Amino acid sequence: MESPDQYCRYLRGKNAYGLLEGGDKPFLNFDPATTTYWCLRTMGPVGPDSQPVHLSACGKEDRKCFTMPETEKTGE
Amino acid sequence: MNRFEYIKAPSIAEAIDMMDSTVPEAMVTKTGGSAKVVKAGGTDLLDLIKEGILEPGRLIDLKNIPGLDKLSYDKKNGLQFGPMVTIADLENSPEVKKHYRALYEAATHAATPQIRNMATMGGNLMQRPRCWYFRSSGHHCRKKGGTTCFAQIGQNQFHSIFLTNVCPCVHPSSLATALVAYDGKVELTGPEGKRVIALSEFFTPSEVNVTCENVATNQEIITNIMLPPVNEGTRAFYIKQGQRESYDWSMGDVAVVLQMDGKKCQDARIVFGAAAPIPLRREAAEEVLKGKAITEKVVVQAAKKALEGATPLAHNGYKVHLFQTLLKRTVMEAIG
Amino acid sequence: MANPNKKKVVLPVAPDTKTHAPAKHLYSKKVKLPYGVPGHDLTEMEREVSIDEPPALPINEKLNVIGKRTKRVDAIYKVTGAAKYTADIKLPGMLYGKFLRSPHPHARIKSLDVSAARRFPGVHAVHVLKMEPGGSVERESGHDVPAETYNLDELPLLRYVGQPIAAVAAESQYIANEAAKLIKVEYETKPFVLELDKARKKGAPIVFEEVIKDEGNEGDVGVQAAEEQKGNLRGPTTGSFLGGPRGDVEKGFAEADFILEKEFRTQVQTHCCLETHGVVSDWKPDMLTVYASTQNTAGVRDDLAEFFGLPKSKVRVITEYMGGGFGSKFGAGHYGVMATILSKKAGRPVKLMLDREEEHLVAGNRPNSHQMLKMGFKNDGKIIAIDLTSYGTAGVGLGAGVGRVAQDQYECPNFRTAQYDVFTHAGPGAAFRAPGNVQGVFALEQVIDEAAERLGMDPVKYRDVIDKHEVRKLMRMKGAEAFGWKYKKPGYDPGPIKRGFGMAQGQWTRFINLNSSATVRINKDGSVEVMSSVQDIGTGTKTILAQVVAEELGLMAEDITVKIGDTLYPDGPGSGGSVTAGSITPAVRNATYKAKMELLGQVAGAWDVEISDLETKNGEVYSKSDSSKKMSFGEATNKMRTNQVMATASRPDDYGGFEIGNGIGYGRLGSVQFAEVLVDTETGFIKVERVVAAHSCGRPLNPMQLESQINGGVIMGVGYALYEDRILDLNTGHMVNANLDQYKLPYSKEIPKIETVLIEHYGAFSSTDASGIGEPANIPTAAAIANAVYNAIGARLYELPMSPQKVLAALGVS
Amino acid sequence: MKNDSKERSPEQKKQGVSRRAFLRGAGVTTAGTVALASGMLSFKPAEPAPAKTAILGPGETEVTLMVNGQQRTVRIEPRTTLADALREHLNLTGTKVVCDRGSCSACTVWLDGKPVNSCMTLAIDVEGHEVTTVEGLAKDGELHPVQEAFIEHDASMCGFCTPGMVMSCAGLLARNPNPTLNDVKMATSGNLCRCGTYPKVFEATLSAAKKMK
Repeated sequence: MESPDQYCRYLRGKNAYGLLEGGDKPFLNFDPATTTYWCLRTMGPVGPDSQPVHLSACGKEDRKCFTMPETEKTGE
Repeated sequence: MNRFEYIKAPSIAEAIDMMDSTVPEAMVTKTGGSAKVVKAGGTDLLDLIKEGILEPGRLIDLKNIPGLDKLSYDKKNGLQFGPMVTIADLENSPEVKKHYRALYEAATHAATPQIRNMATMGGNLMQRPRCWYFRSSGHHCRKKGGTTCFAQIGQNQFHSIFLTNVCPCVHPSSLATALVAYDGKVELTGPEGKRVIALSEFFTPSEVNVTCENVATNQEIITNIMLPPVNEGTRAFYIKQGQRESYDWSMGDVAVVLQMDGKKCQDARIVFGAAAPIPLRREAAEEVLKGKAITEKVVVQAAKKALEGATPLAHNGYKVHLFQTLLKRTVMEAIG
Repeated sequence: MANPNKKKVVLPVAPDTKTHAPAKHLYSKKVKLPYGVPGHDLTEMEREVSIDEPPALPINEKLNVIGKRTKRVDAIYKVTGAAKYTADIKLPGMLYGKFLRSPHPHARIKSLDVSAARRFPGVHAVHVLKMEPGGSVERESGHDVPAETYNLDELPLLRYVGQPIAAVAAESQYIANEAAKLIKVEYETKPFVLELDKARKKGAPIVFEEVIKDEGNEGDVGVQAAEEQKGNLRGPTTGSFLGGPRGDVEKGFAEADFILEKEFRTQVQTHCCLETHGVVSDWKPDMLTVYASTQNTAGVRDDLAEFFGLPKSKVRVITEYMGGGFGSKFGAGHYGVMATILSKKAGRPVKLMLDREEEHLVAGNRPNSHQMLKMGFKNDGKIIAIDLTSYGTAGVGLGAGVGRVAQDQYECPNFRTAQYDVFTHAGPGAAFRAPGNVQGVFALEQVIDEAAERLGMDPVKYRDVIDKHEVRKLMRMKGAEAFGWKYKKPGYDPGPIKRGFGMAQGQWTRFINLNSSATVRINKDGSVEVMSSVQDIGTGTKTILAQVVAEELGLMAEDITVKIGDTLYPDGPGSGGSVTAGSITPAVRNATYKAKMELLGQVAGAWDVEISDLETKNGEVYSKSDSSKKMSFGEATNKMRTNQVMATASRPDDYGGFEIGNGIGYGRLGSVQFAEVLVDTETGFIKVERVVAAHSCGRPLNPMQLESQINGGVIMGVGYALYEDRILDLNTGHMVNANLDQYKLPYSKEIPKIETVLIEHYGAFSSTDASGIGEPANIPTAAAIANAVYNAIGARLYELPMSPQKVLAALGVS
Repeated sequence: MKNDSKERSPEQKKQGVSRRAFLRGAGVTTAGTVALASGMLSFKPAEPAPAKTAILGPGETEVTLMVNGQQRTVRIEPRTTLADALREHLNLTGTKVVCDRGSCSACTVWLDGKPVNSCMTLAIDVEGHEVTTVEGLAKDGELHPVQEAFIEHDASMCGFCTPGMVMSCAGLLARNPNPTLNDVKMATSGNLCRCGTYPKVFEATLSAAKKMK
């Protein structure tokens, strides 16, 4: 399962394992093998398009419910 | 939990007058909050109500009726106790511990210390099976008046290996295993008066009545439980095997009461719990022991015999082996 | 928590495997920190750190509070019943919520009618979950707004028993429960599949139908698309953050002197938190306040803020006490969002706690696994190739991988894995205390045990050959000593009840969360507070924070007031993945140090000495050069110009940068456990008599609490090994043991005698150099028991739980 | 829910006197201070209970409980469990409900000194009996030795099972001042702890027993 370059704004994973590394190179611990995912819009493991939520599935812009991360919001 | 009315019965006679249903009946025919049922310790009753499978209209509480919580023992008449005697009362009775070892062992291994303080013996004998389909409001099984037995075709690792045709639940009372082994009797009081029947007759197999585990009618209350006296030659023991040693239901339990004349076994009563929908006497195995000196070899023979006719289900074949071991160990422990 | 909406975040497909260079600091200093294990190989490590960092802490022996057995600061509230959990919260006007959940494992809703529930006396709000539950909802208190209508195609397909459909809020829990039942639903049931083996076969009912990728192409999807989706199979995952495949596995097997190829199965385990998942949500126009039973207050706040479109500043989440999470209590949850929607609709606070059955069905579980592990060995014991194929199901969710330990626990040049997720019509899995590793170790460590036997080696000594982890070697040594380990041949015990000994080991990556901050406030009256949103989930976070502050200020732990579990305070880490101690304690120490410096600056001014001449110890502030200059801590704070001094600090990057990559598993959180069991070969029952658990977690902060957590890990492992099992009825899709009566957990008599061996191990990583213990304590237990069972009976059990049925079957008895 | 006439059962109507009417007629404002109709024994009734039996519920009815040495009057439906009465009506939330079926003993309180499951006990059933909750264990500001020992030996983690554990262990020491490890295990054999505090619970209880001597 390949990870996309960019993932949906509403994808959440249990990344409580935390950041493996800090500084200017954050590594988000989204281990595709063992971590569970949920969609913030449905609060469950199934997206609003009735498809499963996963790191490998929630990055594709051709998924109907995909939402771009808000890049402007923070002005960064 | 549905809403219900509540009344404290002042006497047995009035309680009988007030009640119109047994719990099993209330679960099959008197649904929708119309049944008036009696309540003793309430531990099983509340469980059924919380699961939503029993919706009583009124609980008639027996707790305030004086005299139902007495326990007495004498050499001539044996042990007698009222229906409101708790499991803890049996556990704490020096007479039970001294004279009725199998019952004592059954009492100390039942449920949790908290439940033993609450659960009464009347309620214990009347409690409903723990079959997880029966206990689930999502499964309308035969015991609740439905037409399907979900256990026969489903998850049955803790179910019975005998009398499995109609409903393979196991009787939940592990104390009953010991009481039947002691040839105990119950006194039932109804509008017509009292009747005394052997506990071995009290429990009814599913083949006879799938919706109810005993013969008590809708206006009968257990008012006394009696065990015959024991003597020097009586040897008894009880072993329960749960998946856990702490609080757990029985996967198999065995009570043995032997009448010994020196090394020779004159009479034997062997009862299996959690093997069938009723506490199950194993007469054929008893016959093997009778008249013989009890050796390991004889006991192994009896154990084999005891399991003849077993019809295990898809997931509980292990019980056949388990019961053989338990029977062997219980007999050996009984004769010391 | 990482917040993906901040900016575009690029995920590395395979993370950098190099060790990163130390962070650069504008002003830095060099400090020498303890490094290694006291009494074994303790030395010093010089690190360049920020000028703001406090001085190096010496080893525990030289400290007063840290490393000492310290009573839990909140124990008194727990033993007296005064501690208030989310389940205990009662707000004025509070309503009680209840869900209506799917009774079917796979169904479409044909019709839905909530009118009877809305009309039911005492009901204040009803909400139906649409595929996408809306954040803005009309107020319906008093039912003066028209009933919402539900377009059937807006309602989600039901895919597991327990899936939420709708919920009500009413004046009492009884009313809510009754009202929820009054919601009328007609279902069109569909075929379903529950078993891993069946779900991955062709022709099985499909949990997720094909995706319609291109709207213009809708008429054309069908067979082809479904094939692409591979039915219920997803994957395979071939790597993890530890890297991808390496070497040439086929070549490795060709070079092997012997190959062991075994199949293992593990069951679904449910978390069984004593306090169920739930919240009390209080929607007010100016602030949303949520009491949550969560492992991550900041995460719940972030979720709710995003969901309801609120600024984070308008959401406050509080977790004063919480009754267990074990990995399952992250995020706001469907219950958190539902309670908030209901509160918004009703205009009153709403309490929505799951009941025990719901807790089993929908609050998460440890996915099961079917692992095919093939390992090639050389005659000197070296592992030459590992190939792991695994399947696992997290129900309608994903995340059933198990491969991290096989990938990384032992040195092996050739490694390959394919891990598949399999969808079934069951409740979603969730992270559960060392997710993946517990399952993986059950397989890996049994194969290692078999290899040792094949090689004629003591399994402890064999691991010395193949395990590069230095500290784990020490754990094996000390653990074996405490256990009285003496290897005996399997099945040596002649009686029907056989004794056996076994051991296994595991590992957990040392994670930290840099988004961990705390504020320390010193008041004029001498009282001291530490504040962070980090929560204490029972591990003892409050106490270790008090210890760290107390050590720095020369006070005692009980002198410190710990205010945590509230997002009013600086963000703390979520408590999961064993990150908490390693993440928040350096932040707390640094904040304390900063505040202390401010305090000492004022004292130094009054005494006219240098700050560096002042020390705080034993409740006093004194001058190191002039013994006449001495005052109590309270006298010193009384000299402050302001009523309080206060400082906030965040977790800096690890001193020396963070290690990552293949070497990561050789990091610090190894665990080695030894088990002694009795197996009754005539009944099949196993009793675990004794466990020795040898662990390291960096600098131990509070050995007493560490023992407790290790006990907990072992006991949870005993449950996993012998008893716990989610049992689904294959005909109805219901979990038949969704209670604490038939879902069997260890109770008092199942508890082995547990002995803990703690290795104090310094890595010079941070100002406290502490790490967590939650995960590692749980990882090797089931494998150690399995190896001990094999040692007892000479027959191996490849499937969990090791029930009497399976033992008898392994013995060939029944 | 009001105990109004709509909810009166036919029997109540027949009897012609609902509990409320009785109260009004008697001109008393607080229940529990007078001995009411039989079956609703107040504490230490001045006279033997009258023979007539009252049907209570299904709506709310006044029940007087003796909790931690104090008389507390609550308005509850008969279906209300003791655990609910304590937690929801008396704000004694130390008693926890975990399994709600008597399988975990988190809700343990003492009824006349004996540990019982308050989740499987109807509140209305314990009128006339003494209830002790974890909040009532400390006396005169002094913790019970078991509570002290739990703190000393770190016998609580998340703390949710702790009140039940404390009540089980203190209950054991009340009836057996010289317990063995096995006795402690027996006494807690119905108490579930998911965090795994058992070893420390055993240790603490044995230590408390020693100190109590």
